[in-house]
Amino acid sequence: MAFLRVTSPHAHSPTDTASVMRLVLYASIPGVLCLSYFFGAGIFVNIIWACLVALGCEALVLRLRGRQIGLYLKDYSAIVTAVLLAIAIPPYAPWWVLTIGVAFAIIIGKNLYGGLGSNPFNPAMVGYVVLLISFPIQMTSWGAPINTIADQAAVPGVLDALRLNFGFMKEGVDAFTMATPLDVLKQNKALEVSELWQQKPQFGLFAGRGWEYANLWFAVGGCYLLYRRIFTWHAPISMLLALGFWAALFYDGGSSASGGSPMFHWFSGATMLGAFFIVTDPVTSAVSTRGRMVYGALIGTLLYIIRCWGNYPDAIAFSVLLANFAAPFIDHYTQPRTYGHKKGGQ
Amino acid sequence: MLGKAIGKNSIILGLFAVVTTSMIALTYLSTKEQIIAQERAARARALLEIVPIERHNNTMLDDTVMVDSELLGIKESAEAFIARQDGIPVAVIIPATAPDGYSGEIRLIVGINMNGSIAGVRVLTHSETPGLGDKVDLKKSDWILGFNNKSLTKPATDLWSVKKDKGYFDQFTGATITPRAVTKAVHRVLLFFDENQELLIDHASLKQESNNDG
Amino acid sequence: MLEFISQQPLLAALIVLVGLGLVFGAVLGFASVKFATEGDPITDQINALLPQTQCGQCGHPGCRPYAEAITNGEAINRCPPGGESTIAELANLLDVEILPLDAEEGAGEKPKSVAYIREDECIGCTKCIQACPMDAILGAAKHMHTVIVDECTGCDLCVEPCPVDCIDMIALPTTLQTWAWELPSDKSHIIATDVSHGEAA
Amino acid sequence: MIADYSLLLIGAILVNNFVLVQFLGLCPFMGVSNKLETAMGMSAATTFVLTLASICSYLTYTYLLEPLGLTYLRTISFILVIAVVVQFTEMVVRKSSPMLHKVLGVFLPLITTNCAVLGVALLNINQQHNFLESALYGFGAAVGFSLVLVLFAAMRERLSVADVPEVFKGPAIGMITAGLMSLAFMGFAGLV
Amino acid sequence: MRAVFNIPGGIHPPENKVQSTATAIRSAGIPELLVFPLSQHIGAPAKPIVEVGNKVLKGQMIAEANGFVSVPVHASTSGEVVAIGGHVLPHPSGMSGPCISIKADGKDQWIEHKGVPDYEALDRPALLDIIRNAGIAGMGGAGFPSAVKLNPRPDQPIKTLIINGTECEPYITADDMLMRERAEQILEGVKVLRHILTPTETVIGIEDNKAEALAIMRNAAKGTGIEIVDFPTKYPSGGEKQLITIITGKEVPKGKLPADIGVVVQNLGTATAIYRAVVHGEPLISRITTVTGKAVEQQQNFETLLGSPISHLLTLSKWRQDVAIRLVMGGPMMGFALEDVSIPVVKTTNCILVPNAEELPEPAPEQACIRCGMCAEACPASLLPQQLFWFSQGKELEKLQQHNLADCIECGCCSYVCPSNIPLVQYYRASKAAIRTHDQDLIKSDQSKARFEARQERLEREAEAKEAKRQARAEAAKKAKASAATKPGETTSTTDKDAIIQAAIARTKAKKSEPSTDPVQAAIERAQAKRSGAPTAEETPEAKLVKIEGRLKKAQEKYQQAIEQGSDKLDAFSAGITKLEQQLELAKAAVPDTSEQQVEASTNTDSATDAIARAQAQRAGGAAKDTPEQAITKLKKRLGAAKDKLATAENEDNANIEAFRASVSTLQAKLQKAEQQLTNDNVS
Amino acid sequence: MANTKYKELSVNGLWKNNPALVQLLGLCPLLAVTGSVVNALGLGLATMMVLSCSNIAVSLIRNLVNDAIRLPAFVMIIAAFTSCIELLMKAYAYELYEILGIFIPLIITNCAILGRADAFASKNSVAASAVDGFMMGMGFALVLVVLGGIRELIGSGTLFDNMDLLFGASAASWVIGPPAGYPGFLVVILPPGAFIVTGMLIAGKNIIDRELKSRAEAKTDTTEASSRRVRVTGHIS
Ligand SMILES: Cc1cc2nc3c(=O)[nH]c(=O)nc-3n(C[C@H](O)[C@H](O)[C@H](O)COP(=O)(O)O)c2cc1C
Ligand SMILES: Cc1cc2nc3c(=O)[nH]c(=O)nc-3n(C[C@H](O)[C@H](O)[C@H](O)COP(=O)(O)O)c2cc1C
Ligand SMILES: Cc1cc2nc3c(=O)[nH]c(=O)nc-3n(C[C@H](O)[C@H](O)[C@H](O)COP(=O)(O)O)c2cc1C
Ligand SMILES: Cc1cc2nc3c(=O)[nH]c(=O)nc-3n(C[C@H](O)[C@H](O)[C@H](O)CO)c2cc1C
Ligand code: SF4
Ligand code: SF4
Ligand code: SF4
Ligand code: SF4
Ligand code: FES
Repeated sequence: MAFLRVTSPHAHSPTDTASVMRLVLYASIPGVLCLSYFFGAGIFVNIIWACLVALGCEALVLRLRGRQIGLYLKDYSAIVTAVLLAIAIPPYAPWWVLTIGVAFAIIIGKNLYGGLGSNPFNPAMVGYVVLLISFPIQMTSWGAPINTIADQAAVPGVLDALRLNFGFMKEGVDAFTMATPLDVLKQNKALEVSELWQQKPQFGLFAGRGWEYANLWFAVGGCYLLYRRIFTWHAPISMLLALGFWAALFYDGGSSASGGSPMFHWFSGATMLGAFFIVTDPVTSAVSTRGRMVYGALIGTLLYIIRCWGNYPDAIAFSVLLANFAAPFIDHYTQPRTYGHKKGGQ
Repeated sequence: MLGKAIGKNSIILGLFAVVTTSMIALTYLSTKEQIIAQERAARARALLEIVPIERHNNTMLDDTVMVDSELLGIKESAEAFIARQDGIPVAVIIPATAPDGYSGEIRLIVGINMNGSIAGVRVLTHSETPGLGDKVDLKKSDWILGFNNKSLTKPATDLWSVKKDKGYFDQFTGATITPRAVTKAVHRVLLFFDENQELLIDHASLKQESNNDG
Repeated sequence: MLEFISQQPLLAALIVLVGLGLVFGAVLGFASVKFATEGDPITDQINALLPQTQCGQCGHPGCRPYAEAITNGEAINRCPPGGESTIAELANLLDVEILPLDAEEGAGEKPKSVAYIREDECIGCTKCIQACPMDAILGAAKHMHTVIVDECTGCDLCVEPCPVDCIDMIALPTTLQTWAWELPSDKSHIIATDVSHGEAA
Repeated sequence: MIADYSLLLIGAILVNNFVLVQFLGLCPFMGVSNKLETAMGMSAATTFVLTLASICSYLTYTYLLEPLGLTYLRTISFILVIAVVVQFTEMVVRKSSPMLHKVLGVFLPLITTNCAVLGVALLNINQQHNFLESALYGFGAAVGFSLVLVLFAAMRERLSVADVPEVFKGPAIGMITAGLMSLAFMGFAGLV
Repeated sequence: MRAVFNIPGGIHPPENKVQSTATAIRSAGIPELLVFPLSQHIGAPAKPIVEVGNKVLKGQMIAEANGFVSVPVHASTSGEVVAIGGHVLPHPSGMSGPCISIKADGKDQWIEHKGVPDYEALDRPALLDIIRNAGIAGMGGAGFPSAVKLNPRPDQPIKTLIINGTECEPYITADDMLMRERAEQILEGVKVLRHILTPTETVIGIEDNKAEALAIMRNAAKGTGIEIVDFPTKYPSGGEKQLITIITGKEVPKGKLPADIGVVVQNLGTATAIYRAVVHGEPLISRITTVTGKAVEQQQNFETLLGSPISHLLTLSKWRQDVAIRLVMGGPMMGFALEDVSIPVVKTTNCILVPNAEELPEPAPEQACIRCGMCAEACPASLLPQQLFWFSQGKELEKLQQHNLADCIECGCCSYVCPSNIPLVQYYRASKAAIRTHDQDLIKSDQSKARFEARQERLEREAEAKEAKRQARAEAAKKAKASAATKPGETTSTTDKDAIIQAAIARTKAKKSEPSTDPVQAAIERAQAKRSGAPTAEETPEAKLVKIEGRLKKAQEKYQQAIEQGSDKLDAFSAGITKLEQQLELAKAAVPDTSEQQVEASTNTDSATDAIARAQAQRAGGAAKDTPEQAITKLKKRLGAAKDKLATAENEDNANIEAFRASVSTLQAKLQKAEQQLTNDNVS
Repeated sequence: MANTKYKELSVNGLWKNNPALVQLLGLCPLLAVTGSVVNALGLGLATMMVLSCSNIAVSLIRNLVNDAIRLPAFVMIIAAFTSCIELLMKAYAYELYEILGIFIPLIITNCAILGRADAFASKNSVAASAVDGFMMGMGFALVLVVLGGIRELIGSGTLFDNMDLLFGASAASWVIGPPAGYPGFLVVILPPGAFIVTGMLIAGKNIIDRELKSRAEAKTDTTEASSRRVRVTGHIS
């Protein structure tokens, strides 16, 4: 009779890493559907292709390191990375762009550090920034949302998307790309905000056309994750608050030099995706709740600074990477007060 | 003890100083001429690209005139260079700045033939996005050569903009702002030349004469 | 004067640099006397990290000499009794990379042990007493000797000199007091080894 | 005026960060970043030396070399100035604070050979800074250096327990991390 | 209603308590053989005061407290002592330790005992004596001697007495049932405690998932001034520190005890035991133990005699050995796994959990930590378990200390929630041990350094002295020429050496607080004690006897010698001899009853034991373990080595030649003897 | 004897103790100027030259200086050589000089040099120092060129572009590539790429080392390690 000899505790909660990752994937579905409504089916093609590449890369690295491949692929983390990266890049970016991005993310961003849990930088964002810097053309060619340009009958369907992404349609994307709302606002030097709203097709109800709904749905997905206690509110909320704070501070009522309203910032670009899916990446953020608040606020602040005064219209990726970089340092100074210890000291 | 340590050390260091300095100074003296020549050559190179040596026989670097105008977008007055063939001006090279690049200013020089057509445009410095806006640099693409031989009337004034704004000039894929800025700046230089042609040439000739005198 | 000097490039250069040299030499000479120090606190710190087994396996006669050697640039991975943890601490102190233990053949990390003298065989030659760096062996000439367990560092220096080979090194066994859970080891799938062409690193 | 100076500072600290963008001071950046505490000591020392050296070399250049037409001697005189400043600091520190010397120990001499110090002196001349600007630029550069050094050290402490593949352990992964950091710093482009 | 405070963290695992509360507490009866570990509490193990073969009565003390922080052990039924020796202990290590085994005679005959119903007449020391002599150690957790806890220093006035009826761990219902069925006893016990501590308030804290017990207790406590407080169910609100925070809002400062903030916490089982001890004079010989888990058919609580093997309980509750996947003493969160069903129930055994594979399956493979922070959310001590984990993995002890590993109460919340199935608590336990060893190593290395340096100094001094002496001798020799010499310098040198040894002994003595002042002896004893921790592992009494005799002889010789030399250390030697004689007596006494022990001693052999045993056997001169052949080969080998050494020594004209010669001849003699013996053996 | 020593020095400089990959010195130029082969080669050659010359000089005067002024004295020597190189480059390779910018004067501080001067030349004979300096410089330059090559190739798809800056107009045609339609991989040319590729290079060296080691082990199964144990307690009499 052999009894197990293991340390306590003997009981274990039913949640496991794979289920956490799966939940994250589920929660992204509403946002993805919304994006596909506005921008067409390219996003699906991208997501599938990205997942394939991610799994391939992960398997390759694991093989090289002599690890059990199955065990690691099953944790779904590579898929989460791939999906988030695929969502972040323009729906009709060529396949090789996505391939390079995902490979960079999975191999250099993640596995060179020892794989899941060890990477200091958010792999998806590493992939995104590498692409943005290396292939700015492909990475800034966002299609126009549905019903914005007059001569555009419909957004591309799956077949169109396949043709566009895999390069069988020459120069196809260029035809219907258009600057994103954040870009428009950034480049604007003359018009007041209200005029922008009237004159530019990019603007919708309270933020960018299409983008506002996508953000909304990502926020809904995020709240579901919050409800399922996949992460705590600290990082995302403090990020949104910081962003809102700076936006309100510099809004100046909507002049031509205005940086845009808090509403506009919250529902433009990748704000909500960032707040609930990227800022919350547990691996690369600060660890304590206090630390996560500082971390979130740092991201919100950097986001606003770069959006307004930097070269990049949206800056989720950069702000997240910068905050990743600061995370260990934040951790060093935000250790929670242990039971029985005095405040602020050891 | 203290005195001795200070004394010995400073003497040794001084000795080193003598030897090393002589070495450098001698090198300097022997390369001085060459260096000056090289520096001038380097400055002249950009000018020569616009107005090649076959078209003129003066030293443009020494044949300058100060210009200053809103139209050029420059903050302080700067030198314009004049190319002459046997004392007769053939072209002027005017500095300008496009203030509205994607990320900050773009500094240019624009060469204009005496007939008002463009001899050439070059971007001196810019901080546009690599891969996007930086194609205005000749090193990255020869888009900038598209200005050659254009003039105020060719194309017509309302076509002096990029295609996206229903103009004549190409933009880059995914980047409209940079080419738009450059195009506008070049156009303004043409306007400037148009307005100040007399002044420029006169001035230049005057200077030329005084040069000849001196 | 200034005019004149700037007219003579070589002379100017010489004067300036020699001048600078003189001034700086003087300053440093002053400092070297004024701020002279002796002793090196770091050696003490290194010594404090060494296990003080005094076994000489590092190639130095005792721990302190090795500490001095480290201060002078010797590698930090020469002390088998200290093992990995000592190397890690030294690396931490000196801010250098952690190195794998560099031991002679078969002299890797050993379990802690103490010397044990089989007293009936002991002929009282006192050789071991002289060998023991810890004064951990008691006994008088021509009488049996014995080891004070608490003082013995397990350096095994006493084993070899014994003419009748009556000294054993005995590993310290685990007791209820010293027993502890080990770090989970069943992690072959996680830590494993980075294989490279069939050769574990 | 104030705005100009703060832009100069922001530029030196973030946008044109000495380490990650301009590639200056990399040896101590890689060498003294294994431990947060040490990195902090190094930061302090470098900030001090960098600012001081920036000022001293500006003075040497403006009041000695330029009037005498000896600008070609700037490299050697700057390095001399720096070497002396560092050596002097080292002696003082060794005497007055053995603990600090223990922390900085081998690295104080390395500051002499830290490109950032000579680099800042040369860049001051290249960019024609005045006295105040030189001092500020030196200080800003040092703060930028310290910032990334300290953050990097904190990160390396974390990396030291990560399951990094054997061949990448140590400097290799450090370099790659620095690369990703530099990637992140590209986000600051255009701020000034 | 009293306001309760919230604690950070905590978890809500499935409770699984109803299964075992359906039936009333049942007596487990008397098993055939009972085993009493000498250490069922925190502190020094008790000292046996019975011998094998002794008849004992129920409630009779069989081992006495050994020091202040220690409690005695009592027989829980009448019977005969059949063994005093190693037995598998209820300890996570699964190691053996000293136990007294009693074969029950079935009569269950009480020893005479008398309680003090009017305990209020007694003062604190008297009551504490009763409690201590009743062998009471905390029954809720670690088993800390209650008499010690109930004796706060005068500067620790107790404001709040908290009785811990939380029972926050899943499955366990021992306290719950105790409250339902014996509320009166509990309250009486609390009153005793209150009398001892004179707190301003007395609170019984109970989780709100025990409605029935709460009602009963509330009812019973009416008018006693004892407050019954309920609070939301959450693991681990029963932890001492957590409970204190819940009830008082205060935290026990780091490194301090609850008494320092005027609080004492006792488990309500402990309170009951105290009641029985004080009022009825019954020592602690039984407790309530829950037997539960899906692998037993009847999940219920037993009133169990301490010392009953758990197999006894398991049989009573019809366990299904084939489906039992593990055997846990304690709850699923804090309990430890056992491998042997002969392990006895002890004072702290509140539960035996026998789950099947579906209930508490084998731990899933450990995955990488994703720093999700769930563990930090669950940690009641507000630690950062994930950081502790990473540092444990990297063996960064300093960092671990910085992150307050020491404040981890090992509650297991973090491991419970970890989605990556990391056995975090095991990492912490290992790291805590590593820190402990490291600290000890540091102390030892400091000592070693001091000794080494002292030795170096001494050598220097000696060298100087030698030099001086050499000169003196030269001088003396000169003089000797002139006048007739009486004593050569040799004598001086011997005394000199003696002095050194004496000094060393003195030093050692000063360091050791043990009563056995003979360092040599102490050293040997300690060496032997280190074997597997069991006193039975000591050498056989016979061997000891022989050895002591030998030692005595030597000491006597020494004494003789000393007398001859007129040494001034006669006193020391004679004292040594007296002691040895005493030991000899003792050892002789021990010789007769060794048979069983020897059997047990050999159960736990490892290489160390082997080595020691071999050495001892040889020393004892008798029953050599080696066969004569082996012995001869060995001797030959050794002889060879010795000869080699001699040869080199001769070649090098070494000063050691004499010693080597001596050793060679000893070995040769031995060899001859051995060979002779062999032939003898072969002949016979 | 002397031969093996020089061989060892070479192996050290080029591989075992490579200043860039192992000692991690001289990182600034290593990362800053390796966007293309020509830049790398230019600076590599300059560094090599300064390194050899200064090593010789330092070793010549090694007995002259005491500790207090050792550092400034050595620095001065190196600075002198650097200044000369700087002036020469300005005179004869002006464009390259402009591109390399402050990294030419920075050769002085290029820690590699100082590290060597301090560690080696101040204790060794002139010949040995010369070889050492040359080999270290060579090792450094090699890494520079390899890194430059990799970055140029991946980043812009060319190799040996602009060689005319260094070798005169005829070298302009040495360029290989870029393949038509190659989009470039900008990140590799930008600062992040410099770090990452260097990291890969270091890892690559580690892999090769490991391979070499395992091969060497396979060959000489067990060489008796001579005991280095030392008797702590001195001679036993
Ligand atoms: C990160 C980033 C950098 C950009 N850099 C430039 C640039 O340097 N020059 C430029 O003209 N457009 C640049 N753009 C693109 C413009 O913002 C804008 O999208 C584009 O000029 C609009 O062109 P379109 O109207 O042809 O779509 C950049 C966009 C992004 C997101
Ligand atoms: C090593 C140790 C020493 C202790 N010393 C004392 C003490 O001196 N006085 C006291 O009242 N309690 C003392 N305690 C008891 C603790 O305060 C606590 O009540 C006891 O450990 C109960 O632990 P538990 O929560 O794990 O059951 C000590 C506990 C331990 C583990
Ligand atoms: C995590 C944890 C949970 C505990 N749960 C309980 C509990 O539910 N009931 C209890 O009486 N003691 C529990 N204890 C033990 C108490 O901390 C404390 O030691 C005990 O109540 C002291 O009383 P005692 O000395 O009478 O045993 C727990 C300890 C820990 C560390
Ligand atoms: C809430 C949540 C958010 C995540 N966000 C990201 C992300 O932004 N980028 C990413 O690469 N992986 C993300 N992951 C997946 C995983 O944590 C990531 O691949 C690790 O960084 C790899 O070590 C996320 C996972 C969770 C549970
Ligand atoms: S090997 Fe270690 S323990 Fe032995 S002498 Fe050297 S430093 Fe001391
Ligand atoms: S007794 Fe032997 S093993 Fe122990 S310290 Fe002394 S010489 Fe070393
Ligand atoms: S719960 Fe587990 S996976 Fe999550 S942070 Fe804690 S240890 Fe890591
Ligand atoms: S076991 Fe320790 S670290 Fe884990 S939750 Fe409990 S107290 Fe916190
Ligand atoms: S080369 Fe070492 S600091 Fe720059």
